[in-house]
Amino acid sequence: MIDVLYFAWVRERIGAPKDRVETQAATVADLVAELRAREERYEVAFSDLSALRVAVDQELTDFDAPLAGAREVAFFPPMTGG
Amino acid sequence: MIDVLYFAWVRERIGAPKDRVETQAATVADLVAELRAREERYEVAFSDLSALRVAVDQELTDFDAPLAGAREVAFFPPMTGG
Amino acid sequence: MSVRVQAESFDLGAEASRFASGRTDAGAIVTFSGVVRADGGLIEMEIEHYPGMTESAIGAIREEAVARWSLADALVIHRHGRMEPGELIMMVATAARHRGDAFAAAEFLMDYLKSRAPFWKKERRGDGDGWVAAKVEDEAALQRW
Amino acid sequence: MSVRVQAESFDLGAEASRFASGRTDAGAIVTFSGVVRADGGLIEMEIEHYPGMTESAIGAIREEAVARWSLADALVIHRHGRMEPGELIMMVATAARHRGDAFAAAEFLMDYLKSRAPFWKKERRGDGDGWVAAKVEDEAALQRW
Repeated sequence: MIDVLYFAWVRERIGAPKDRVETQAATVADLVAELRAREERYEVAFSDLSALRVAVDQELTDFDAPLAGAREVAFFPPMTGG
Repeated sequence: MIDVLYFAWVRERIGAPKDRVETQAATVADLVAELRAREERYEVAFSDLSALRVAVDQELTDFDAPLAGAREVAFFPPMTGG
Repeated sequence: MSVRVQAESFDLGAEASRFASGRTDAGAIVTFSGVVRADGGLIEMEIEHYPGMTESAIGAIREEAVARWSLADALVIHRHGRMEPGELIMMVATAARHRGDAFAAAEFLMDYLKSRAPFWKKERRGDGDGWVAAKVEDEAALQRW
Repeated sequence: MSVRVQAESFDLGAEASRFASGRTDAGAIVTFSGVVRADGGLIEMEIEHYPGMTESAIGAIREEAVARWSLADALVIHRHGRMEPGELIMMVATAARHRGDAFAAAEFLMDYLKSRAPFWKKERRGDGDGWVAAKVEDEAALQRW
């Protein structure tokens, strides 16, 4: 089981801040493919990966990153701090 | 009559913060030559012009600057503000 | 505490005074403060963040700045939640022996906070809400470090 | 008063607060403060200045910064006279729409104050007094503007 978190407009499009997902996905990209297959709102949220960033266990990474051992994956748009 | 002001170690070497000088010097360099001829302490203070800066009427300038109409000339080492 | 992520407002003057006080090792202290601008009829800004990751990401950025410029100290305060035009969003402060290091480290911290700390700004205006888009130039600013 | 030359100490926190307060036009506020370092057994620093020229030189530098970076505001406070390690010597503050301008203007002000404002620092140590020599790198820093 992995916690999947969504922030900003990703959260709004999916309509929830978090899912708990049972998955055998090997990489972030595999997890994204599983999520997109779920429902229209996931398909919409993940339609343009270039507009998204991902963190695995609270570390920024990319969509090729392996998920072995991961507890938490988060998807969000480019950050706008400061 | 021109007020000639000295700051920092120039003031210390000359032993006074200010002179009032009757001069026909056309340029700052001419004034320096007159001052150097006065006394040993002036000769020492002005021995290395590359170590000095000059302001005429409170504006930084150089040793070629004309003195026509000037009321105040100041000599000092490179500034160390901030 | 050198990194604070909080909903509450903070007092720039008090923070700057505390940060600067009693330093005899660092001759140069730089602060940067970000303020909500009243551009284009902005009513309110709301900042979302990623609890847990926010603190660790900022902590890592701060450590890197301290190591890279031999800082005597560095402080980062960043708010989340709602704030109105004129309110302070965040501040950084750096202390170093010389001004070049204090300035460079503060700019580095700002560039990284802009694009690498998990905050997202939403603007509320008379004509609706909208997420602030990341700026190409903010991402580009990271290249200089 | 945007330029102050004074013997009295000043309160960084109060100055920074006052400078930043009520701004809805400038999103970025930078302050720089210079502190007397306790290097090499320094007992006291004494700063001599050129009354009259100091104010006009700093005023001109400030005006140039405001024009060049479209600053919403800029403040310079510089002390003269005697001060001990840990005391504040001076500060600058800049307010601009964006951080790049606020940082650049503050660095510009500092570079010019270092080498073009008529102040001279004398250090008093256990083993005697000495005038601080201007640094080649401070003069060189002016070239970038």
